Amino acid sequence: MSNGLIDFVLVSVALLAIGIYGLAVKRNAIRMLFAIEMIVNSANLNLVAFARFIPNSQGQTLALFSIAIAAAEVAVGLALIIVAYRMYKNIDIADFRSLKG
Amino acid sequence: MSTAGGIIRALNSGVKHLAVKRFTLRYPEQKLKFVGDGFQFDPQTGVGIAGLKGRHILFHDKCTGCQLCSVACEGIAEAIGMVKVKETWKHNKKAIMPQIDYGKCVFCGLCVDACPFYALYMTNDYELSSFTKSALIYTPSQLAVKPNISQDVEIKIGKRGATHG
Amino acid sequence: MATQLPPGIELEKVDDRIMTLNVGPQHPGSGHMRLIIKVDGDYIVSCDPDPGYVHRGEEKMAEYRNYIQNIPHLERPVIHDSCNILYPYCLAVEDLLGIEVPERAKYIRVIGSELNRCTYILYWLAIYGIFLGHSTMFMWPVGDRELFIDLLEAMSGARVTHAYFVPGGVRNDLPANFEERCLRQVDYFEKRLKEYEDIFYQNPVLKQRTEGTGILSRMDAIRLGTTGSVLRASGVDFDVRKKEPYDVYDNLDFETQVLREGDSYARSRVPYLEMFESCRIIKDALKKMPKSGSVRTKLKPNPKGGNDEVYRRVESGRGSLGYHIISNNRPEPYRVKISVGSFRNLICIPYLLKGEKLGNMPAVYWSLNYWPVEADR
Amino acid sequence: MVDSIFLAVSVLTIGSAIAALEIRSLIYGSIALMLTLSGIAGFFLLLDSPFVAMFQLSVYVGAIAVLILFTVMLVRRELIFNKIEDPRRRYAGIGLMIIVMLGIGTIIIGSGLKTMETSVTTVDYRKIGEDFLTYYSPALIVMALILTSSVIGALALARREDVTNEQRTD
Amino acid sequence: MIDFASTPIILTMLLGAVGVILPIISIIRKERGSSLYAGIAFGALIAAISFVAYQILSKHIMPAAIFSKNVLVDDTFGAFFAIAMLIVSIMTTVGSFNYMRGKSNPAVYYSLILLASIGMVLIAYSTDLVMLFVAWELMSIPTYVLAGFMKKDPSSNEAAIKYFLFGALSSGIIIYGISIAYGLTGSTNIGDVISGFSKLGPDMMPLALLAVGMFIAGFGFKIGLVPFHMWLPDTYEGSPTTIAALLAAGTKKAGFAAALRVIIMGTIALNIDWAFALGIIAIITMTVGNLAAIMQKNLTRMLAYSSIGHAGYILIGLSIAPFSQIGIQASLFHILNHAVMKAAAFIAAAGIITTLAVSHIDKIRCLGKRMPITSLGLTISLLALAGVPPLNGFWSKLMLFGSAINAGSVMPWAPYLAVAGVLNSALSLAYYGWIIRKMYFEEGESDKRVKEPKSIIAVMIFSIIFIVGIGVYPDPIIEFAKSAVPNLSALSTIH
Amino acid sequence: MSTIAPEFRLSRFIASLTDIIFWILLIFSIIGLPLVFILLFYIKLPVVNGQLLTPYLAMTWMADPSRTIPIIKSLIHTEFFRIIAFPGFGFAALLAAATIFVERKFLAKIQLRVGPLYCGKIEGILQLMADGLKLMSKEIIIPAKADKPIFWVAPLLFVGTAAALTSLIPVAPGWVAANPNVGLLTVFATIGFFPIITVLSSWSANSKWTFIGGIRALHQMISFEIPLILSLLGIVILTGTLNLTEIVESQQHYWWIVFMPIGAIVFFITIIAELERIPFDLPEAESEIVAGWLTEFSGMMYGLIQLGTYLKLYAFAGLFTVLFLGGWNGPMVWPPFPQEIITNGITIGPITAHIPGLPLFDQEMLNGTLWFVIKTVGVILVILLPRGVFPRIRIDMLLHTGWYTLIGLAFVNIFIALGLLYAGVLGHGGLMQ
Repeated sequence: MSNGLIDFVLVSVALLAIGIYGLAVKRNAIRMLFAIEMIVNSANLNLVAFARFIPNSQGQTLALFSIAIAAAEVAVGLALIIVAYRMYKNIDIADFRSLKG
Repeated sequence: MSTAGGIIRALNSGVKHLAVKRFTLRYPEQKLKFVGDGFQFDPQTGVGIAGLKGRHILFHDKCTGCQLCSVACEGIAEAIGMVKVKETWKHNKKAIMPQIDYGKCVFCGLCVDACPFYALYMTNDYELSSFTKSALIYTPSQLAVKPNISQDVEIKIGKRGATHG
Repeated sequence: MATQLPPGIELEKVDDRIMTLNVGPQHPGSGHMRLIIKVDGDYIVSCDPDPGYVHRGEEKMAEYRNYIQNIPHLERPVIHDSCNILYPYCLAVEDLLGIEVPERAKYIRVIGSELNRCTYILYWLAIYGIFLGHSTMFMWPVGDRELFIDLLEAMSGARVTHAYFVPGGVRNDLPANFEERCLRQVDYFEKRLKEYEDIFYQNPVLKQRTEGTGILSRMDAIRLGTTGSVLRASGVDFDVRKKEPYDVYDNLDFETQVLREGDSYARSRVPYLEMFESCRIIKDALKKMPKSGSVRTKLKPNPKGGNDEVYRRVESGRGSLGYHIISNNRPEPYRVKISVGSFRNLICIPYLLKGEKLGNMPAVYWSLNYWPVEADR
Repeated sequence: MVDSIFLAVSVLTIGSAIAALEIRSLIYGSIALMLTLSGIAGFFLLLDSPFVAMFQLSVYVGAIAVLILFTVMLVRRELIFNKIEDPRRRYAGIGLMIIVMLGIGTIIIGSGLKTMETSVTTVDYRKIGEDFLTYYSPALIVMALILTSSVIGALALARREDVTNEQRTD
Repeated sequence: MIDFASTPIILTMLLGAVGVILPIISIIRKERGSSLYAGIAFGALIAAISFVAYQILSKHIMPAAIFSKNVLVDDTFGAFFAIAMLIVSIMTTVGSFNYMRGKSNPAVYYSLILLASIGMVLIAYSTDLVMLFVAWELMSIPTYVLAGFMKKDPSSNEAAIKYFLFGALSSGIIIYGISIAYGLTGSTNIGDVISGFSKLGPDMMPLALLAVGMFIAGFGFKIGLVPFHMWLPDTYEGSPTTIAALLAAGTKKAGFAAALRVIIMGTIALNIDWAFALGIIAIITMTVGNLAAIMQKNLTRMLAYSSIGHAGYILIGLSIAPFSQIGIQASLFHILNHAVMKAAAFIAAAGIITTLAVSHIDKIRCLGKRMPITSLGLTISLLALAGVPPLNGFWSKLMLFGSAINAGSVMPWAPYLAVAGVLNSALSLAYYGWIIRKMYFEEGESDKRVKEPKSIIAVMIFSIIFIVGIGVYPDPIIEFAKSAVPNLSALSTIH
Repeated sequence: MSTIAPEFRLSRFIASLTDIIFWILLIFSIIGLPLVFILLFYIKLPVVNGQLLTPYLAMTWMADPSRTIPIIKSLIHTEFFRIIAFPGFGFAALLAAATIFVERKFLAKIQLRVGPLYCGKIEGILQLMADGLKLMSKEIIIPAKADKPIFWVAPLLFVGTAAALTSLIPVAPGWVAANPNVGLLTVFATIGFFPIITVLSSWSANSKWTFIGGIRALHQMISFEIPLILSLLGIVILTGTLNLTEIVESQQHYWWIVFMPIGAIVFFITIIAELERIPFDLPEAESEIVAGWLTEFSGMMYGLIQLGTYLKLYAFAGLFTVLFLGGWNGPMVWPPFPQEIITNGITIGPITAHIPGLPLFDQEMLNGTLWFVIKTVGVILVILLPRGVFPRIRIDMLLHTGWYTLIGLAFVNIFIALGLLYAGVLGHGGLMQ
């Protein structure tokens, strides 16, 4: 394999940065969820890359945990978004204005 | 457990029918046999004679041009029109005979009931398709032709199911 | 700018959960009609049947034709039950014109009517099978229907539109060795019918699917004015053949099939059980029939009815079917009113489908024994 | 060969990640997110970890993407076009992205990661299973509880109580 | 392999089994009422806390350990947090008796409280980053649902969505930090990570700092440190008030447990001067929280800002930790105290909201006559929060500020932390006193006594006894906190 | 005369033929021949075995088996051949085509019909080709407000995913297009793509019927994926591997269906549901929702979906064979290749042809393929049988079956597997080593 570890880590950093950009700019709840998924995935990519280069299996194990947890998180988040949609007929969190602060 | 039993019974019934003979009539090769030569009518007794209500046959030597068939059809399908024929008959002074439009005919056979002179019967011919609508109009001379048909298949009931054959 | 609505008209409240489905007229599960179904998820919120796509004005057309010419027209609404829809017409016209029917003709009419009832029920059952996704139950009844169609064709000369019953009897006598052939085929058919039990009526999947769906209680069935198999499946023992016997039905040996559940399964099973009774009637009638004799009373040409009105009804495949004919001294009837079972069962559709699952729609709809063309006339 | 595949996969991943956030239609955004996740799975394959790659595909594409699509389809069609956001916030976001990218990037490039050796031995997936059942077994139990809580929580949230299934009149 | 008879595993099994069984019971029995489920959950929590107490009293558990070869360690540090978290859970459960009556899905509600409390307990016990992360998520995911549990209420839903987005972001950042820490050291065990960190070369040091920074950011979201606090008031105000008690008193303290396990040890291993930065954050956090709290008109929102301020107080102890053993001890003591005080305050607010349906401060005039026991409990807890002498808040604040002054010998800037803390306490007394004045000294529309919910009364009585009791006789708890403090000086000898 | 069927005249037909031939000859001699000569002038013809490779020589070689068979043999062992032809797409498509024919005749037999009869003289064996031609020549209609890119791509993706699934099935020892180490997990990952494609295509058509059908398909696939995975865990526990080839090799003595009949039944029901076949064909319930998610597809797009469906059918039946019925294992019934042909060559009259490189396939491979095909076709027939026997079930019955009955049975199966393992019946020292 001719790619070094640093290539994968740089890709992961790029994904992390894109995720942070999305969280900072977007106000659509589903898009923000996308951005969070990207951050989690960049961490997973990091973990598996390190696990390949160290090498041991703990990184892969942690990546598996992280993937499963992300699934659980997304399920709860989407349920919240659906409830919000039923109430507001909208999923833009900038339009959620019942709490002032 | 009754559910599983029912499912097994249903599957068994399906599999059992793999051995039953096929019932399908393979139509263009096989043709069904009918009773008699077609629907006929006896005006004396007022009762018809059983048979298929297929394409008509017109006996030119008996038709008097009385238009009763056309009148009978008027309220039903308006398929029968009276046309001039070239041939001359003693009993048909006006020289008109029925011409039938099979694009309109519903094959009810009431024209046969109306004919008092045994001139109009129905035959076993039912394959009347054509490419054009005008070809479906049968002139008196076409109606006079006796159809040549071979129909020989019947339903046969055997041990392994009924078949056409 | 919102346009001003006329007073009294309100726009429907928009709820994005409710989806309106137009089942029909170009839908494989509708027949010649439209069901406007509103669904919430998989549940039907409301169902609005919209018949009338095949209205032909048969009743009006009958006012311009004499009593004989009406025969091919009046059998059109239900061409696969054409003997039964002509039967009350013939009875009514016989009453109007005062015609006596020969004994043998009465038996022949009963045989024809029962044979035709079987073809109708088989056709209905085939469609019920394919509505439930059971393709074998489409093919088998359609194949077995051929037996009866052949018998009817031998009797009357036509496979579907028989135009066989006329006021005063039937149009022609039975062909030679018809009895033997009929007995043979009916016996075979009874054997075939028993095969339906295993694959269809006792099939646990079908039972789970149709049992308990679209329950019509006994009181509701009476209150809504349903008739035929729908009524009998709800536990009401009503059959015109028993209650007001016409022709020779009071001589024949048969029973009325009644089930108490009132669900789709019972409604689909009552016609099936009735086919056994029909076979029984046919065999009994063939035995009791006079072997020879006249089959048609000769009429005057263009008979005129008196100043009179008559109502006669028979039990058709879809329930009681009646003709109300008024005449006023003319060869044509003054008014013909057909009262059909389909139209009376149609009222159940919105009642039964509300709150039902969308998957139950075909099962409930077609179990109501509804034929759109007959309902529209 | 590996380099070109790596390049292609990273272009796909990062491009579709940007598309997932920036494309106007939310459905296409979800599809782009699916591509991103599949690209990550491709990286895992490049890293000789097929087990994690397939797990990623089955969980993310088989479950999460379906959930997201389902949600996007449940919210109405008119709403899948999001509003154009405030340009100032947008520039601030781009600035933040560049800062994060350059900051962490310089740290990483300056660090000793690039001298990390490539090892030929790969980890068998059986080792992962062994890990799960020995060292991480309490975490596995807790994981089960997490999934349970998310399922019952999501069900309790998403179930509608104002619509009852017993709408029958009789 | 972990010993399956250790305290955390038994707690997990007990609470987890009950938490999973509750929804199943609700499916089978189809019971709509909530008291059955609340009773079961209460029993399970009481069993759990008595088990932990038995373990502590019979001295079956080892003193506070820094790391172990397993993912979980059964030590006094964990037990201390377990006691605190379970007390909060019990108070929430009892307080919800009345709150949940007539609401939908009671079984799910109590089951999620149980599951979340497992998560909070396990965070304190875990010595492995994977375990820590998984327990963190077990704490977070049920609370996302609980925050949005009132489905008909738009504010509850909005609170939950904000909480969810920031919580998911924080867990994403934490896992990124974990990935870097794992990449640098090749292990996920905290002990191995720390010793690995201490052996890093200078070229890897920025990456290790990045990892620690990500941990601080990730945990800081949950704790409510100032740059990461913006979701907190909204969430505490919008979510069901009993759940706000759980969030403020429970998950926040669990965040401190994780921070103590990870950040401090990690930063000690890195041997860097991070304390000053934490001190700055502490001052900003407490000032921002208290200043914002003054301006609030809503009771729960005010309590939310006050809890931000208290996060600042606790952070004082953390920032001076490497030089003063007593700092962490004080932090632990304040964590326990604040958990009870804040939970009591929030549950009192919940009682007011459920019975009178008001949360605006102007509407609670004359509450002292209308709901005497609730307002007494609220008053006591508010005074304790402000640090009025005979109550427990006084002792822990005293220890915190005292340790800060003490540390002045090593760090010259440390006494300023104490000064800021005292000033802030004085500031906070202003708005706490304002509420007390509204309740007792102003004329309201009516002074007719309303029936107070029994469950709220029970919680109030418990918290009054706890606050006053510890205020009068704080020694055993201080001793317990002392035994729960890990020996950090042993840690600094690693390298 | 009528314009619909113009009269056929032989003279006109022959005239038109000669016309075409004349023009072809003219164009070829004026343009084509000079081009060929110019090309031959510039191309350097290779010299093989001392002979100049003229086109004539190349054509004689093509008829010489001693030269062509080694080339064919080397082609057979390339990856390309494996993916395209033998264990991969071509083989699967052939079996799928045979399946369609068998299904129609089989169903017709149950229903006392005849089935396809006229096309191809013998019992309508070419009916499928006729249908394919019809579909290809039909117009592809796209709804006006459809989301066109997704609508176009969805059928292709469907076929592609189904083909990817078929490429994972080992057919004979060593004969598999792709043999990943985590084969079973790859199967799950691939199956996970189907719901997305379905729901996307149903959404993109912008029709209520497709949307309801797509949502139904989604429910069905998602809720049956769980018992599908759970029912196979027993095998994974007992074999300790995820590799499909190793799973087949572990069944040399006993098939897993002997030990885990419950798992086999659960897996069988789930594959019927995943394939959307009767009684689980709710997504295409024509009496309720027209044609479900296929409503708006027409022409060759519909054909592609059908192709994908039957490829999927083959893949699942093959999976069942591989996992539960021992794959290619079976007694050796294929006759060995006669040794004389290899050593002495074939004698046809006066000529003896020596053919190196024979046999093309070894005996084990042919025998394995034979057993695999027999078992797979058997499984396919059993999958087809319910179509003639059962009505369609309702969505709540389907979900109840999936979530309660099948998942419960799958857990029972897992416990049976664990029990077998701990009781020592299987594993070390047991029936199988």
